[in-house]
Amino acid sequence: MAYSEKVMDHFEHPRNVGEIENPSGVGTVGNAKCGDIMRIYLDIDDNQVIQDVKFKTFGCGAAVATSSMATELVKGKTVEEALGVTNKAVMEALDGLPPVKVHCSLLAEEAIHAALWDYAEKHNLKIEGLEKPKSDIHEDEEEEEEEY
Amino acid sequence: MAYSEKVMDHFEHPRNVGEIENPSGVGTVGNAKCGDIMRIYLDIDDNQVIQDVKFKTFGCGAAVATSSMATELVKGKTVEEALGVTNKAVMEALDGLPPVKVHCSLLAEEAIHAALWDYAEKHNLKIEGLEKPKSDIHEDEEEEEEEY
Amino acid sequence: MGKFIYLDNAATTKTDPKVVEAMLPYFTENYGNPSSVYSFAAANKEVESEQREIIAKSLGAKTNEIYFTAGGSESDNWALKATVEAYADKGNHIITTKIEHHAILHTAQYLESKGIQVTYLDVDENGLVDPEAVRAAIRPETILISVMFANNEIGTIEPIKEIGAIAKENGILFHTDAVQAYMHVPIDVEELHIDMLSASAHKFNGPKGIGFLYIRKGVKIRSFIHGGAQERKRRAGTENVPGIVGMGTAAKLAYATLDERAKYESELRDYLIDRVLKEIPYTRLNGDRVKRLPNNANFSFRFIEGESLLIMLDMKGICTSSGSACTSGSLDPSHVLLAIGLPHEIAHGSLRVSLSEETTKEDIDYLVDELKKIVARIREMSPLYED
Amino acid sequence: MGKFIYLDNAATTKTDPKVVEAMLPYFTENYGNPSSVYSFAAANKEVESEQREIIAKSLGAKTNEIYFTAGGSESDNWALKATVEAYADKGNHIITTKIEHHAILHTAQYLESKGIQVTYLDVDENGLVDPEAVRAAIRPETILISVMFANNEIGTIEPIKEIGAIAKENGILFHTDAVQAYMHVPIDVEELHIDMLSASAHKFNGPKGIGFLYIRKGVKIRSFIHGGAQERKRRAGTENVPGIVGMGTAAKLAYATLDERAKYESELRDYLIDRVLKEIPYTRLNGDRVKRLPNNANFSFRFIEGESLLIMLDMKGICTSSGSACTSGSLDPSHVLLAIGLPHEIAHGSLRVSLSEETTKEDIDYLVDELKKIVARIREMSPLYED
Ligand SMILES: Cc1ncc(COP(=O)(O)O)c(C=O)c1O
Ligand SMILES: Cc1ncc(COP(=O)(O)O)c(C=O)c1O
Ligand code: FES
Ligand code: FES
Repeated sequence: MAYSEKVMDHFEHPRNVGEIENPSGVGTVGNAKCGDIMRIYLDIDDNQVIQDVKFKTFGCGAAVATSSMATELVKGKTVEEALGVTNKAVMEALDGLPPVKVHCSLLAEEAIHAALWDYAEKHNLKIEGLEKPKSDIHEDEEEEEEEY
Repeated sequence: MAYSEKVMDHFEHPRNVGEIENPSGVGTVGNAKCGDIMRIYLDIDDNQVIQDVKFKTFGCGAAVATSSMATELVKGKTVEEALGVTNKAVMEALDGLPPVKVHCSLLAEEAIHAALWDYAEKHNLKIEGLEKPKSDIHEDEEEEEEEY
Repeated sequence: MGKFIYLDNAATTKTDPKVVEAMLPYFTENYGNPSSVYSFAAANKEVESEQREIIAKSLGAKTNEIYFTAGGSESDNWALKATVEAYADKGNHIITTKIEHHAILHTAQYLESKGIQVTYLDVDENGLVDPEAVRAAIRPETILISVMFANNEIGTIEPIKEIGAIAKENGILFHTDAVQAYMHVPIDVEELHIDMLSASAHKFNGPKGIGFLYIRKGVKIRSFIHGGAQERKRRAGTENVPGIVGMGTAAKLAYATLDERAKYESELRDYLIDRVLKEIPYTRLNGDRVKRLPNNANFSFRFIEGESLLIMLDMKGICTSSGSACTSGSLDPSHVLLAIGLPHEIAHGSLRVSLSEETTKEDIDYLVDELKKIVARIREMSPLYED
Repeated sequence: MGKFIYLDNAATTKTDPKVVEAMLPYFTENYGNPSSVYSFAAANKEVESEQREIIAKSLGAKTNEIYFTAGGSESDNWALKATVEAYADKGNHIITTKIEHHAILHTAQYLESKGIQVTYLDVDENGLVDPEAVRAAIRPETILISVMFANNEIGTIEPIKEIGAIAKENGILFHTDAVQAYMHVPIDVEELHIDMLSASAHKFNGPKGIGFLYIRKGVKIRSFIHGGAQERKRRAGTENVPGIVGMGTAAKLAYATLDERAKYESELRDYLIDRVLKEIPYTRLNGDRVKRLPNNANFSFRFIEGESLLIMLDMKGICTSSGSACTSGSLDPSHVLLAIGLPHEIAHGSLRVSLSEETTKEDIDYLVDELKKIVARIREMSPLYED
């Protein structure tokens, strides 16, 4: 596992672990392939600014680090801005992930989307560009050499 | 090649190399498998005692050593006794040969038989137990594992 | 670098410095090709057969029944692929189990793609194969039974003797992948009716890249690697003399200490198991409690994902491994843990600890103390865990 | 022990002490299994890919086109057996030559027994394959052409570029056994249109038991050794890290000196050839005078049997080998010498001298002086020689 220093740092000292009581939105997603699960809690104020965010993750080192980084990236952002925090952005902020671990960062993106969806539903809002989250993420593997 | 010391000694200092002019008998045999050739010259007196013996060999180390040892073994013996110098006896006298080299010792036995046959023919003798030599020796290989 | 405790001896072992010392002359001094005529190299042929003899003796086998390979995977591939061809006129069915190493499983799957019928036997919750299930799976066209000696993940030792007897009774070849067992438990190929056996040197303090296949005399088997006349024409390739000397030396050293080592390691293993099961809640031991490798312990911690656990242990200087293959390209949980009936998310949180004779009680105490803290911390982070 | 002159570098080479030094830490210090999660072992994964890079660069290939194997024989077996399966729907015909190493020839014969059609091309009296003969042998169902880069007995270097171009033109895979050529002559897989290439570390001062197969990206090929996910799932087995480091280090050292070494060795080789042909009667040089490996000379002495010659040279402290396989189990004369048209008894009396960069002019002089005496002595003993 060639994890970057940033990944290791976020893994060792994950930011924003925990729960929020009475959150504005909460999202839980799982990856069907590896069986890992991530849950994100959002506290959003009336100006649609994310005031607080927490996460819980049952997953590999990359899953923990991406959760941690994702929460940092969305904190203080507006809902609209938070939608722009893609898995690519998270990975870049972590100085990259090994190829087999790219799917883990999707978990973070999807968990945030799911929490935002939950927030939108609860508050009867329509957020431009946000789709109903799937509960399970499926992703195409890296292109592989044909095998025999 | 795990040749015994005796083999190496006879190889390094082969006894009785050479030819005999006007020999009582001469025999040449070859091994069809490895292509090696051995020639033995005998000088036999009127009492059927082998007075002198010489050899020439185109062959491997074992072929040279067995030729050399075989000539030593038959020298001074009667024709009848010489018939008893089998390839087994030659090998024993050499402290054995590696399994793949057993066939080389047959060359020596057959060359002596061929020379004795030549002697018998020239002198119109019938030697008990001596058969007409084949010019080429074929021998079954060591038993081998079945291969696939 | 602080603490360093290596507890992944099932993955590979440290090459014994005595083994390296024995190998060294064969790199730069006696480097000759053993097939050569001159005495400089021919001596290596004898060195080689000395190693073969050491290994043969350790198994109750004959010297000419030991064939050197490049490791356990090659031995396994050879045993399966080549017998299937050699016995094609007898039948096209082989029997193996669901918990074999991938070197057997993927080979069997490959053979299936070539039209071979394969029965993958179930195991019980401790990973044990039932000999009667082996018997029941036999068909007239069965040509080979391959059951591993001991499992590499959960350490369960299979009833090899019983299976061997059934194979023999039915005139069917019996192969065992003994990569984890050889030099960790005593093995006698006669007593256990084993026809073929795979082993790999780096699992018993020998070097990597060398192993052997024991092939009982009389077993028909084609070459797997065709070419030169090495290994009695059954395995081509310039002999890896330093590797062979390394494996022989390792076998000699390991054989001499086998009983003593097994006793020491199994006591330490039991101490570890007892502490973990007592001190960490929601934990189970995987594999049979008694019929298990002396140096193997395997736990599942609920609500825990394996890789995180490994990395945190690594940060504390402890090397272990997980049943989860998450990290090695595939993301599926271990086929072995699934075969013993663990649900996916529990199979994910498993930890294999494999000891060596160098492991101390202090090491185990340090491991358990750290493990307690780490497990608590990860559970804290887990959305599955509601305390 | 008196004189010792090693002139059998085509059989195997001395492992460079620098290579051994580079390997040593990976036995007893960094012994971790590269597939493991913890940092202790994961570092080995990087070391491995550094070696892969060194080798890729030396061939003009990409890093992920280099697959480690246990040596030249495995590489050859893999290349042939696996492509034949992967391309079965395209055809069942392969083209090779009569002078290949047994690792190719016996594999091809094995494939014939499985229903594959094999064309074994003739060579001319210097051992050269005619590219036009390759072209003529191509059929619609041809899936693979395998022609060795340089012959291991007579040293002839084949017209690889021309053959590669023909293969490419016809959309047929091209494999070359470069075990004797790699690191002795420059090779660029792009320029020469090579799709697969076999090499073995112990032929260029690396350790025994490790080699590689270059596989161009896009070539379909199944695993030869099935099992774990190593080598991008194409070659299972715990990686032989010391071996890989040894091969990489040897490649790095050899690549840096390639041109200089080739120049030095070929000058010495030419000096040897000139002296032998001039000073020993009834002698011929086997193999092409110009298109030949820098370190190879191969002679036939009429009326002389090979083994006797080798043993006598051995007694003088000189290690060489013979074209005759008399000693390695088979008694047939070399298939290569027969293929270039030598009659049996002449093929029997051949001598291969293969130099290294450590060989000196004094060594060559000593060899020739002794050779003259020995050849005379054996001829004296030969019933075929009438002076
Ligand atoms: C041309 C050629 N191919 C293949 C091989 C086989 O290589 P190895 O013995 O390393 O398996 C050799 C050397 O023995 C060779 O010279
Ligand atoms: C049970 C078992 N079989 C086969 C193998 C493969 O051995 P190697 O990696 O030495 O090829 C291993 C170890 O990796 C193993 O544990
Ligand atoms: S989240 Fe499943 S492997 Fe990383
Ligand atoms: S006589 Fe032919 S190999 Fe010995």
